[in-house]
Amino acid sequence: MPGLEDLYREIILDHYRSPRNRGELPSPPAHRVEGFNPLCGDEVVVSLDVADGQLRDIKLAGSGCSISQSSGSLMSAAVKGKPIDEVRELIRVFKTMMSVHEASLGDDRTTGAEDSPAEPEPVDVSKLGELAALQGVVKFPVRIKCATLSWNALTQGLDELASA
Amino acid sequence: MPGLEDLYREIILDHYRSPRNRGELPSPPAHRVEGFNPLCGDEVVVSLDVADGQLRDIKLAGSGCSISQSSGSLMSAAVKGKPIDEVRELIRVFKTMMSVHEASLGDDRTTGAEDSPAEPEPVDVSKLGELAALQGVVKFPVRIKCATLSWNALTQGLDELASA
Amino acid sequence: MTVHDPIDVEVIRKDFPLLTRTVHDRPIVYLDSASSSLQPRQVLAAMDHYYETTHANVHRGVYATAEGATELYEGARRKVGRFIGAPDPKREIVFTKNATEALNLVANSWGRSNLAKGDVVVLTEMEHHANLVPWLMLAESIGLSLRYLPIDGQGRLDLSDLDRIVDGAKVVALSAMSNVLGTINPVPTIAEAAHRAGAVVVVDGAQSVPHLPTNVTTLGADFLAFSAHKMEGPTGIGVLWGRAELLAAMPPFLGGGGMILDVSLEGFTPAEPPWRFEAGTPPIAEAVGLAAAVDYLTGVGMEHIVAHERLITTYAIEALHERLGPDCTIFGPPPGGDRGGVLSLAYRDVHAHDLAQVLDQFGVCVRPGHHCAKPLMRKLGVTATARASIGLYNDERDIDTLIEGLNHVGTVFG
Amino acid sequence: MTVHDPIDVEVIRKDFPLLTRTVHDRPIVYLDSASSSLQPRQVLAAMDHYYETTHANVHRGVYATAEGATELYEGARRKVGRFIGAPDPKREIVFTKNATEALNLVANSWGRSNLAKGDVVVLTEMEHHANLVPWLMLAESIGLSLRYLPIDGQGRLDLSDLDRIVDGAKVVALSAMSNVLGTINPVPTIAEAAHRAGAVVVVDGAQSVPHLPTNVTTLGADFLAFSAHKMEGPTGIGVLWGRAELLAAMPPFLGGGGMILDVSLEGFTPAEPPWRFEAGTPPIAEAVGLAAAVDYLTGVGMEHIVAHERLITTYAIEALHERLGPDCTIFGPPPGGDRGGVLSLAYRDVHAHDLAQVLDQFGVCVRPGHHCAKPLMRKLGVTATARASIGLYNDERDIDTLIEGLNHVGTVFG
Ligand SMILES: Cc1ncc(COP(=O)(O)O)c(C=O)c1O
Ligand SMILES: Cc1ncc(COP(=O)(O)O)c(C=O)c1O
Repeated sequence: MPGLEDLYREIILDHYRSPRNRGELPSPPAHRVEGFNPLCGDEVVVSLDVADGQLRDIKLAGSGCSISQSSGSLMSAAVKGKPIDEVRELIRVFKTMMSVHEASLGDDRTTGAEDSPAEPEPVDVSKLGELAALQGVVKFPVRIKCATLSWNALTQGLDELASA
Repeated sequence: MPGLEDLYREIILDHYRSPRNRGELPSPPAHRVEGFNPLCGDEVVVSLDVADGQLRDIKLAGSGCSISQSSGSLMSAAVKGKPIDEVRELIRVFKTMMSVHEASLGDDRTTGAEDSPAEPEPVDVSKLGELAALQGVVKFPVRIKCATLSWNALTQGLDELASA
Repeated sequence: MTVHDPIDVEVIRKDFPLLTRTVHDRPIVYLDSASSSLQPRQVLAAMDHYYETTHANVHRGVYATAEGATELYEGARRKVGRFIGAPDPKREIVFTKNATEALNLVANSWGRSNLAKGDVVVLTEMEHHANLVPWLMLAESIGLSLRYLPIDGQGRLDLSDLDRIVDGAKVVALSAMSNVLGTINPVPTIAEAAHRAGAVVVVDGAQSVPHLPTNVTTLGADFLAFSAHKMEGPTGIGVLWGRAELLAAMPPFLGGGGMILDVSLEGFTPAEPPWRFEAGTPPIAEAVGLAAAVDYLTGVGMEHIVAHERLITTYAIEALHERLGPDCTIFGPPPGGDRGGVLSLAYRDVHAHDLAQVLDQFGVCVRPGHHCAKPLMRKLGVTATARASIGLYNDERDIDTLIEGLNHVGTVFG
Repeated sequence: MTVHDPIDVEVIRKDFPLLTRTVHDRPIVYLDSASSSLQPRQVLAAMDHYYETTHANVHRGVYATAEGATELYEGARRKVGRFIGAPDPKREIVFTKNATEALNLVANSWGRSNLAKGDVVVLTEMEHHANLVPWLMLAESIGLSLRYLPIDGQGRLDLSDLDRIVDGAKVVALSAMSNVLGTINPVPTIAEAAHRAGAVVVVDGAQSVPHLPTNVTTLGADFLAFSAHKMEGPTGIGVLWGRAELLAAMPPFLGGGGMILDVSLEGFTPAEPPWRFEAGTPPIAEAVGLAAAVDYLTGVGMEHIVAHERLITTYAIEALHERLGPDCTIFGPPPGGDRGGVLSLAYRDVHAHDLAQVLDQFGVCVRPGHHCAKPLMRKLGVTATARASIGLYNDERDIDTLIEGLNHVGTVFG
């Protein structure tokens, strides 16, 4: 039975209390994406300033729980200033850590052997830096949606920019 | 547990095999009413020739089970040539015998004391003549709808004529 | 003054198997009955007994079990009808899959045949999405004008402008009790004004029917919707009560078996209500379970349930205030006659999701979120609350554990 | 040639509590699985266990039982999806209240957003009202042109004119197996022609999914509807499978909680499929029961079920012919690969209702009536048949008792 300390690590509480890159960028020129978690009412607004294959600036607004807020803050710190493909790779690694099953909420691991999907590929947590603190969220399946909220908005924003 | 002999009395089987007043009257001038039993597909067409407060002629067409056919045949024999108020009274007595709960299919008697409605008034079966043979149907609640099919069509026809 | 509790909670709790389970090594404290109540073993036994002895499809069989199943199903209809004081239980109770379908049925069947572009529908600012989205969908489709009865600072409906707001309305649709604020709305007063204005009154009773004695006539309702799973019954069944004349004039909603009089390749004739509105195989075992739930509630006594829940609600509000002071906010009215047992809480600035997470470690089940009332959340200026809601099986100790958990939130989020 | 029965019926029967009951002092002979199957104790136990340990509303709770309930509910979705070979079980399975609601959902949501006045919808002459009335209602509302694939003298679809009939059609909607004739329709062939013509293929699998291994891809279906209560599962839940792209482009059907992304007083944004189509509290315990039923059927093996039921069906058809001769008519195809275990019977000129009544005295459950297929009845020139239908728990002795009862009909109606 996972305890609260797995979820509420110190880094997470710190980013929750003092979120980095808080706010919105003027849009245009920045690109603006909104994300909702219909299950709990959390909302996030991600503003992206992308140029020359680089995520030059990112800001987050909105409101939500400690997990969605700190995940957004940790994300912004990790991706700001990075080339887009590095950002994409980070997203991939992060979402793999979050076990990719978040869309179904109840995920396969818990419903018996014959329900199990192929094992997810192992994640090289070292690539994630401070983001690794969010690993404990996986033990609380309902909270995975909180942790991935801003990441999904970021992905959507990058996709929209790529196809624009 | 009621046995088949309660249901399939000799008079009933006789009226089933040789239905009285079979057919349709030309309409107009006769009044024509259709009845369906949506539960089993039984259909009845009742033709009424009413004049001077009297049911001068009645014919029945359609198809159905032994109970709906014999009940229709017995009804036609009982009402043909009668004054309308006598017909109405006969309908009332017959429907009382059929326990008036047929619309709900499952009727209250069988679902426990606290479910019981007020006792239905006792029926003077002697008024019913041959129709009393249909009394056994009450023990087979599902078949009550069969027994009342043509009676409901007759009632509807009289109502339509009264309000025309 | 000590108030006598007419319910012996220890006895009641023995009927609810789920209350014997532990969570994180603590006894479960179930404070989420507004989402879904627990089921007493009597309800489960009734459904098992049905499946084990009497299961068959209804309405079309002459053999013994089919007849038995039909009797149980139609008997459930009458029992539910009597429970809410329906004038004609046999014809006025439609079984649906949940309260939501019941409200969609009204909006679609009654709505599409009685409303036209520009017609006014009055709702309230505290509606559950179930009594909001169907009207928004209808508005989008045929062009209605929606008006809202506002709420005041204590979470009550502000009726100062009632007559003007309902003036010219064709429908007034409102919840009898808020699933967020616990407010018990003055439905009879509003229904009277609505009827004076010529409107039809649709009451969302999802929260009120399980917790208050209900009589559709004194309520002044034309339609009433509720769900079995919030009143100690099973999932998978809801109820629409409608006045017989209204139902009789309504076109079918879903089409299929059981709701027709005749069908050809060119068209069909619908059956009479209530069957007209029950297409396909109905929730038979669920109706049996709902009837058993009604027996259970009636056995305990709805008056006793009200009194007990009011006692616990008052205890909760007072204890939260006394022991947590300004750290804890409770939305909705203060204890009193119009205060039901739904407590939407905020604790400092900790998000509802985090509150519920910490409380879970104490075995306490509260629900975080917008409770399917996003417009109300916006009005309250929050995105979510943590909602503790009270059922007939809750007692003071449950509230004490809730407060113990909330105190621990302070420790975690310091 | 003796054919090996892969199922040990004596063992299977022990799982079905209802089969131990007697009717009129005779052991029950349940031959009405096409109306509704019986439920094995494993299904009842799964639902009881759910209610006793894990019940909570889904999707909005973080506490342990709410998370557990959500996992069970979403797990059931995936299990059902895999059972019918859905490419993307998680997103393509919508839980409804029954097969009927599933078909109404397609006609309303997909239909209203993709069809316009004059568009052609192809059905068959053997459809159940559930796959007929929703299209008739839609036709009445927006003005469709309905065409029907005819049946031949043996109760098979006559495909000689298939290409012409589906030409220009937007929808081809048909039953995979007839609930009256037992005909297993060549859905893949028809779907191919339909797709060539650009039509969407809606398959009513209410009779086929319980009795035949199902794969939506080899079937060529775009939508597939079925009900739990006909496949050893509980009442109160049905399934719509739809191709992910189609579901994604469809507007919501019912509005309420759980199907939205956002709601304001002015409008709303719907959630993704499948949740978009599940308004209100879903049939949670019923999904758990359905998952247990799928486990049960998979445990026995769908291939074994087909083989067993074919054996009993063939025995029944041959024995009825041999022992009753021309007194007994069986509608539908002769034994063979496209012959399912639904036997619509006529005995001399005795009405189906009377047949069923006499059979009831022998403990035999058969269903008299039009079986919600009135147009087919007219085509067959009857108003009703007595339908005996076979499930995995039936054996030769059940058929022998059926014949014993039919012989007695001769005595009564002599
Ligand atoms: C072929 C067919 N389609 C649809 C249905 C409707 O199923 P339900 O009544 O469970 O909605 C049935 C069963 O009655 C059926 O046999
Ligand atoms: C006030 C209110 N209305 C309607 C509903 C919808 O009930 P259901 O989800 O059972 O359809 C609920 C419960 O969620 C509610 O609280």
